[in-house]
This record gives sequence, C-alpha cells and structure tokens, in this order.
Amino acid sequence: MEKKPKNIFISGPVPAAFVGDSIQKHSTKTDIGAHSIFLGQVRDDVIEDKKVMAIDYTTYEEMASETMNEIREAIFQKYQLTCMHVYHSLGRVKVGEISLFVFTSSKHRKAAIQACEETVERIKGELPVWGKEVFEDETYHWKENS
Amino acid sequence: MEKKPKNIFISGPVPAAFVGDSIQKHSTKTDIGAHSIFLGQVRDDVIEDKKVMAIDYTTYEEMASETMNEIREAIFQKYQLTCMHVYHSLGRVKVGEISLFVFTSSKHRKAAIQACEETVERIKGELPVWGKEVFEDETYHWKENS
Amino acid sequence: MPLTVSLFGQLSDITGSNIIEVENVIDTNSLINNIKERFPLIKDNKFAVAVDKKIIRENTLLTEQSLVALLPPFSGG
Amino acid sequence: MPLTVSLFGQLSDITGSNIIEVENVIDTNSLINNIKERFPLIKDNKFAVAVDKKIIRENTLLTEQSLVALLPPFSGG
Repeated sequence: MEKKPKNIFISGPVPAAFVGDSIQKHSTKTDIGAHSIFLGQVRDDVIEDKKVMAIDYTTYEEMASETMNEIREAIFQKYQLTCMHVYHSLGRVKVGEISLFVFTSSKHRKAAIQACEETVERIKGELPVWGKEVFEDETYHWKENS
Repeated sequence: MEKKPKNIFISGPVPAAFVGDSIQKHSTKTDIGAHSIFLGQVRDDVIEDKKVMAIDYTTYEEMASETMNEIREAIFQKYQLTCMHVYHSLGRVKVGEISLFVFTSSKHRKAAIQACEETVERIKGELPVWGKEVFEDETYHWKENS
Repeated sequence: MPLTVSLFGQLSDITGSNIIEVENVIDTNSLINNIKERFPLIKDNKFAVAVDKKIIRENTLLTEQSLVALLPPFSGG
Repeated sequence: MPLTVSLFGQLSDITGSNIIEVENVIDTNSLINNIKERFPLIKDNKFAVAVDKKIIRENTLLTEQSLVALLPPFSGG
C-alpha cells in the first residue's frame, strides 16, 4: 500500500498523455486487476450570456495537502486498494482541458470503482480549491460546486 | 449522442497510450465536464500452485456485438451521456496488460461515473467472451467471472 | 434436419471443435440430449443455450435456419 | 494581539488582498465581526473559518500563533 504524503497540485492542465503514462507505469504491478479513473474537464458553460473560456484555480495549499492526506488515509482504510493517485491543476486550465485526475487500482473492480468515486466526492466537497471561471472578455465568475 | 454500432474488439492488449489518445480526442467536446474510465488488467493469479502468465480471450462475435449494442442503447437511455467507448481484447493479453477499456463522458460527474460502472457490470455478466488463463507451462484454466 | 451448433470456451475442449453437426432434433431439449449422449463430459459443465444470438430459458423449437450456440459462463473483462 | 488572516477566492476580491492584519481579537467571533465592519461586502458571502488548517464550527479562542483563514465555498475538480 502506497500512502506517503504527496503533492497533488500541478501547474496548468493535466495532459492526456500523462494519464496514459500513469496507466503504463502500473503494468509492473501484476496483482492489479482493475483501475478506475475519473477526469474533470473544463466545460464551456454559458453564464449570463458569456461563455467560459478557462478556469483559474487557486488553493490554500497547506490545508489542502493535510485534507488530501486525511482523505487518502480514510480511503485506504475503507477499501482494499493497491494504489491511489490524485492530481489537481492550479492556474489556468482552458475549456476542453483536464483539471482533475483521480486514479485508483485494486485487485478487484468493486474496490477500485467505489474508492475512486468516493475520493472524487470528497475532493469536490472538502479540498480548499477555488475555480474562477474566466470569460472570453477576461471578466470572471467564481465557481461553486454542486 | 453517439450510438452507432461499433466493433469493440481489438487484437491483443489495449495499449496505455491508446487510452491517453482517446482522452485527448475529447478535448474538442467542450460540453463534457467529467470522464469516467474503467480498465481491466490481467492479474498474475496463482491457481493450484501455477502462476497465470496471460489470458487468451475468445468471443461469439455476432452475439457479442448485438449484446453490446443493447447495453449501449440502455445506458444512453438511462444516463445523460455525451459519449461512450468500449474496447475488449481478443487473443493473448499478458499479465499487467489491459484487456478491457470502458470510457464514458458526460456534462456532470454522476452520469459519467454511474454509466461507466453499470456498463462494466453488464459487460462482465452479459458479453459472450471467454478468458483462458494460461500458465507458465502453457497449461490453462478457464476463467469464470464472479 | 441437420443443424450446426457452435461451442465456446471449455465446451470446445470437450468436443474437440468449435462447431458440431447434429441430426434429427426438433427443439433445444432434444438437441442438448443428443449432444450429452455424444459428449458425456459436457454434463459436468454449466452452459447456457443461445438461439439466434439470444439466450433461451425454455425449450425452443428449432428450424434448419436456427443459429444455435452453447455458452459456458462468461469471463470477459 | 495582531493576527494575520488569509482570504481566498471571491473574499480576496473584496479585501483587495489575500492577507489582512487584524488587531485586538481574542476569538473567531470577534475576528469575523472586525472584518465585517472593515469590509461590509463580505457579509454577502458565504464562507467557512479555518483555524490551524481545520474548519471550525463554533467560536474558537485565538493566539498570536493561530493560522486563520476565511474560505468561500470550494469549487475544485
């Protein structure tokens, strides 16, 4: 089990190829039978007639890393996971780009799938991260998770 | 909505880079907010003291494609999906390699996550595919899904 | 009425072939009985019967055009 | 007792800074009142209060070493 604290934040979007590389790295972990992956992608929502072109993410980093460690500990306690990886963007992520990457692996599919879903829900609800939806005219709107 | 019948079978393993490329292709679909991905990886299980080194997959292809179309239709009826992609290996897939790739995308995370999970369950239970677990001495054991 | 039956997975290990010909069967019950007589080891295996690519649960009449397949438990994914 | 308070998201738009100094506060209630007086627009915003990187639900005593942050609703992911 891999539980060491890690920095989950990366500057700018999560490249699609980075996801592919992360999957490839697990081919040596031959006790894994199932991977579950969640990706958050920035949508071109229209708010009061203005189209979102990007989200600027900021965080309270010291609190976020403590919160993420608590989430990680709780998920590893609850599910039989082989490993978990989480990456969240900071700074600007344009429409169509990936801002969140949650990756859980397990011997069996149920643990991987449920752990991934629960981790995503907890990140959305508990991680001190703020997204500023930037419109094409550079005005903005602070996003709020539902 | 993308519902046209497709061939889901590919010869040999699903390359990790193929998953990355599939994700990349969705960056132009700017109404997507969430992707959910499931990957099945071949495990080095030990059965009666013999270690699995690969699984050889076969199918009843005419029935499998009809079944997959039914599953696809039902999932699109039930969930607000932007798209769904499914790939299953035929032939030999070695330990640590990927044999199943299910990829659902939606505006919101709940639909993507639930549709992915339900599709995986239905594939495991309803798709006429058989996996022969091949040991290092080339003897084998027919797998059975739990 | 000769009928071609497809077999998959461990069932084809028993018959030695993915396809067998069966004569003089009018429905799936008589077909299964015929196959079990010829290949007694098949009795040790669980399998479903598909007619025209749908799994059937009850005895089903067959014609020469029927697509019949014997399907051991699935193990895809 | 001067205390440094961190603000995030839309709250820092109101104060014009990610950090403000607050004097003479002994607990989180007096801190919030002080900030609301200086920045009345803050009253229109929902926010949580974190002390030492934990969200607090009740009035909490503060020392000079307390890490205090005002957190608008999260929107990561």
